[in-house]
Amino acid sequence: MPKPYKAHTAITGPLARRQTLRDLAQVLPLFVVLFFLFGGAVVLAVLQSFGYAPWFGINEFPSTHYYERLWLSADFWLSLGYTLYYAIAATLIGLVISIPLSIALCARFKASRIFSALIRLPLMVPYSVGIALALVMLGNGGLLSRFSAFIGWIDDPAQFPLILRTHWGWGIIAVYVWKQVPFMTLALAAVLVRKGDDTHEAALVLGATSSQIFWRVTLPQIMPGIVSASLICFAFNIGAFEAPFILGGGYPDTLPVLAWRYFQDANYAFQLQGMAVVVSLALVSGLILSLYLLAYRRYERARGRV
Amino acid sequence: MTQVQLKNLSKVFSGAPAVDAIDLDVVSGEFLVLLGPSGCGKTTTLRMVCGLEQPTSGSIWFNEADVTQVCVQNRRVGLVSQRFGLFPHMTVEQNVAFGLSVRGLPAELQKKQVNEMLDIVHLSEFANRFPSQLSGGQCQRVAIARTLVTKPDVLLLDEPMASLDTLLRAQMRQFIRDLHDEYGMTTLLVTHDQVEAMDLADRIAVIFDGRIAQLATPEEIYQNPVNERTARFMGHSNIFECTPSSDGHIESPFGRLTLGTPARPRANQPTKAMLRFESIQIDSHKSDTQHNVLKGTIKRAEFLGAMMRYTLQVAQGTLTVEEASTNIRKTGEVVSISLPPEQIWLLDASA
Amino acid sequence: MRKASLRSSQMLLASALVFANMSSALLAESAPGVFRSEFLKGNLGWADVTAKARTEGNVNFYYWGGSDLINLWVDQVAVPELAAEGIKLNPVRITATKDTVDVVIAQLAAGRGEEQGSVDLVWVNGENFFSLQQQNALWGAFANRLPNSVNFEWDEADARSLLNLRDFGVATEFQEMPFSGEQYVCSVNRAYVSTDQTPATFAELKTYLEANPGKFTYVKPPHYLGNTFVQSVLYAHNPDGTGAEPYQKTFEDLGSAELARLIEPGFDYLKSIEPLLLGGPSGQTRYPESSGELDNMFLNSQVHFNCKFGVFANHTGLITGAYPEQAEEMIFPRGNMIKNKNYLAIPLNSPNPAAALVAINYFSSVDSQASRLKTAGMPVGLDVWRLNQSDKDLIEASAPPHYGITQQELDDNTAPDTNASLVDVIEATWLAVIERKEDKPIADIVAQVSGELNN
Amino acid sequence: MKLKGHTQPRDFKAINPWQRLLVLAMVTFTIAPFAPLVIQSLAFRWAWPNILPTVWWHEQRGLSPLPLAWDYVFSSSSRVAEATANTLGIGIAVTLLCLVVCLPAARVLAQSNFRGKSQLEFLIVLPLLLPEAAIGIALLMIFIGLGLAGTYVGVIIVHLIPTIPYMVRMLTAVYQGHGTEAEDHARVLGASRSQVFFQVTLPMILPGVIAGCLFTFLVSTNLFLLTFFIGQGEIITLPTLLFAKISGGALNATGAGIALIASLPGIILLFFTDRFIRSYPLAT
Repeated sequence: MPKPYKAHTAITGPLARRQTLRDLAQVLPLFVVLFFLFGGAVVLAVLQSFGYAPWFGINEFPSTHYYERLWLSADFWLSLGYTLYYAIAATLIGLVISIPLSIALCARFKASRIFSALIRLPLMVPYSVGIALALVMLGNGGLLSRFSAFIGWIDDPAQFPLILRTHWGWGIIAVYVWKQVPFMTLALAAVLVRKGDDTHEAALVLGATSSQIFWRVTLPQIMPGIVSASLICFAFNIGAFEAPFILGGGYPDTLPVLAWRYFQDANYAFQLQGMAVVVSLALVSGLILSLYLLAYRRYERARGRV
Repeated sequence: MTQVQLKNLSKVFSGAPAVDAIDLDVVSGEFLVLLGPSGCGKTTTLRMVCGLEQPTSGSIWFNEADVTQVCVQNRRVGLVSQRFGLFPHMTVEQNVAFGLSVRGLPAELQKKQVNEMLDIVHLSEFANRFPSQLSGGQCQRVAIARTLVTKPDVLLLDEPMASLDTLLRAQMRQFIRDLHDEYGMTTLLVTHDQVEAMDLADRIAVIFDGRIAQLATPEEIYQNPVNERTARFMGHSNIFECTPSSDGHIESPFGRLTLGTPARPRANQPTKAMLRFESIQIDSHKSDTQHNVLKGTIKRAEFLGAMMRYTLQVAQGTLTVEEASTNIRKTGEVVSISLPPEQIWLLDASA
Repeated sequence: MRKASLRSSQMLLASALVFANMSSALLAESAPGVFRSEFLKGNLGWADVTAKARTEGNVNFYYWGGSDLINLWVDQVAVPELAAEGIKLNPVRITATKDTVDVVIAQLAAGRGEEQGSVDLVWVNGENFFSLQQQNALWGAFANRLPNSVNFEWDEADARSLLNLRDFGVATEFQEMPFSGEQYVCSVNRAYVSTDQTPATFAELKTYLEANPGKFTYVKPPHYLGNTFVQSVLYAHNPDGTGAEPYQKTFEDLGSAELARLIEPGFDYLKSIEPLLLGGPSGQTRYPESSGELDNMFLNSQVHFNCKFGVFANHTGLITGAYPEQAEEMIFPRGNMIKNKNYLAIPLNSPNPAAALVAINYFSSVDSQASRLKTAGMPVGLDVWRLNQSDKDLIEASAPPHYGITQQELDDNTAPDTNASLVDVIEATWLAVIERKEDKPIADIVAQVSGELNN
Repeated sequence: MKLKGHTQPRDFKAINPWQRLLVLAMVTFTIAPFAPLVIQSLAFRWAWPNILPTVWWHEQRGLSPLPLAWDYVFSSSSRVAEATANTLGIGIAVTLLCLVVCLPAARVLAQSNFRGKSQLEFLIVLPLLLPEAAIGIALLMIFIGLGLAGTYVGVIIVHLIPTIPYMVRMLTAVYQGHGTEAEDHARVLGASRSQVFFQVTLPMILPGVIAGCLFTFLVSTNLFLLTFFIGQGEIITLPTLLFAKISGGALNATGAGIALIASLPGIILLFFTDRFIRSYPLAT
């Protein structure tokens, strides 16, 4: 006599709906954390930028005053320009280094494991360590300047080219690149490994040269990795604070530093002004990243991959 | 012994029906094969029987009990799938014991049953290996052992031999059939391989586009497929257009042919007829007195090992013939062939 | 040391006798705010305060933690000595006092009022004190009620009380207690600058720079060190020759036009030396963003001078290796070496106000100030003339050495700070004139920036 | 016909000289700056133009009235021990919390379709776009009101914002690569949901989960601005301690020492992950 099939006891109702509910329950914590924590932050930032800060005795909501003052000042656009310049320059230099580097690290050579580990080191340490390294290496009293004096290029630290504290931002870019090349390299190496050697071999057999293989076979295949890595790095660079604060050229500062200065001012009205800076920054960053993604999607669609 | 019934079973994936109102009655202890091309809905049907998919509508019954809302853990089914789904982090022994251990069986009993089962599948010496250290056939035997040790009421096999090489496949077919005969449990097998289906099945359900096109014994389906699609799917046939006449003949590109059984379709309606490669007999010395004896020229000869396959130009059409390769003919040779009237099947155009 | 403890035990005894009727135990359990109002009304004796302080047990001390020396002193001296009085000092090192002011104000706005906050004690001065005062976030007028307030001059009639009563021109109203007194002092690298070359006035500095271009710079305003340099320039170039005196008034009292008239010669000077400052010769004048950066430039002989608030900065620079070996102090600018005090304040919602009072009283003691002077090189905040001879001797004995100058010379060249309301305008003017190189009359710039600030 | 001969047949999988040069240059760029950092941490006075310090820390040790360089770093006054403990503790707590929140969600995102899924995916990426400063300052006021500012709980919660996007992304990829085959079989074999998860899924996706955890831990331990705002100076971590040391734009011996200490967790993790990835049998 066969035993009867016992129905699932815990929940009543169709099995399919139960599964959906279970799925929802599993997504819920993530949603709650993001929605309330992150969403709360966004709402508060926007509210403050429109003049709502009763805790400082300021409530002029809704006032576009802070945006008007910000967007009408030339300083803001200069700051925005510097912010974008450092972010874009660092991301591009990072890509130019990490694409060939990731390919090189995927090649076979002695002690490749140790080299990859050493190159990964900056990824593991805080940004401020990178800044400390920039300070000891790149300053006018830094080690490079001392070596220059040692070999007789200069006889006063003032003669050493300005790397830190300049609006050219070489110091900032150096730190970004130092920190982000490992990240990009790691991301690209993962894509390279996943794609395998098949296409490379096929291209070789078809008689392509190394540079043809790179430009026409490898690069298009690792494009998704390039896009996602550069996206993350660019978004980070645009909002980064420590490096431009410590290594930047001062006024006009990048937008995150400008916001920080406003927040540090004893006058609380400036805090709201700072919020307007931060919200503007987020808007600009969101806009640029969406455009970038859109362009990329068009590229992918042209290749029939979306 | 469990009887499995599918009643009006449907599954819709994002608007498109994958399984379309299937009704199927699997006799208890039967070995039923769901045969169809990939994407026809046979795997989805199996997964619904298993409980891994929820039907959009319809119901599944095991022995007069509606199990549609019984969750997969409680259905007492066994599943062996194409990639076996072995647990890579467990040894063979742990894999086989898994179903027993999650049921809380005492360790000693587990050990005993697992050892017995490993004996049956000839894997005792591999008990402590990991799946990554086994060959494909061994992995499959582990998968079967892991399933059988739980003594499922219904055994579900989802293309279990697709990832094996040809030689192993034949061995495993024998092994699975033997196991079924020994345990006698109701078995559903999903495959797209008609040889496998005919070898194993008590009955075959041919599925196209989420519907059962034909449900019959292998012999019946082979010899009398309901439509052209089924016919094409079941082995190699010459399929040609023809027009039946009321006197038991058809007009074909090869001339007027005699049929063994009276034509089912109405006379003078164009339809299609089917004739298996191996049914055609070649004999160049025979006289022209028999039924359906024609002359053809060999255009192409293929050596298939035990068989030779010839493509013949016969009157206005071409016919493909298979013959044992004891006597190899050359291209250009003119031969006489006979088409046995009882082997010519008219296909149901409407089905 | 023995004297001080004798005196405090006398105080203890006296207050215990007078206020014996108050029950400390009762007070410890009272509702929030009772302690504050009773203390401020003068109904509590010091014994009650110390008793309540011990029941509170903790005091959260927020202070700028950027100096290893001060950190060491707090951890190694202040914490154990307060522990001996039954109070656990929790030092919280912050990078900017503004952050702590924000916390206090936001807590109050969120309804976390008296005794419900998290900050007990904050090292503060100038703008941040002004913010707290403006937002009614201060605990009350306690400074003259502490036993060790005897070490300070509170008599308004005595001009020397100014730094105790006014903080950047803002009346302290006894809501903060002097912690330390600092002076803007410059050091010179004797490896490059001989005694007779050493400038004592701004004109001499310019002469020196014309001969040695690029060998001086100052910290960039709005950093307070930069502001202070600019203020001393303005004092020295006061067209009326009245030095710091008009800069004690508020902006409203002085008026925009008058301020512009006063500061114009000073800004002319600042503009004129800009091409002579560090990087100036190559067209890119560099102002360090902090004193640490300037220290580094001084050590690496990028500049020959280093000006900062630090009476004993030269000494601590030498013993930590931060200054070049031949660093010496100099009297510059003669007569305008700005001196101010920094303070300890209690926020209104201090969770442990009694312990905070006890801690402030401890920080104001002669022993504590002497040990801090000795180990951290941080000048005393108390007024030495109020002390008895042995305490005076103790302070003098604890003082680190000076290099090339004397304490007397420093005292003789003192100038007061600028009123806080003017500081904002002057720093904004500096940014407009020097940083952004706006080519407009000073009067227009002052009017413009002051308008923006009061917006 | 004559084939055009290549100069020399070469194994295309082997590194070529240019690539070797690039790798060496990058390793130098990455590692070399640590040498002056170490020297700085051992220096008492190291002025331009000396390549090495004129006075070393150990020469001055006995003469100075206060602990110098490493003596200060290792003294309790430097707060290095406290900051290290906080950094690691917060990192572990954030990682575990993040895992608990993200693991179930990642499975759903990888394996099922539901209405609003693409919106949720968008929401998950958003924190990467908004500057840390905005999040920190905006949340500070709420956190002060809730009494979370300056507490471990507050810092841990706020660290979730930038770590969640990474964790979800990595775990979703892990689940996508893993599929559901083994789970299906386990369920058919009668395992309950928790049995499936702990006995089948978790052991199989463990390498991916650990990689996600390590990365999350890394992001958390490297966070400065959010810790700085929400920690209010009361919760100090290695990044905030180091920032306070270098924010002036100069680096002294104790700053260099703290920078080296702040690099230690990363260096240890680097070798640990390398070893881990090598020794785990499922990784290949």
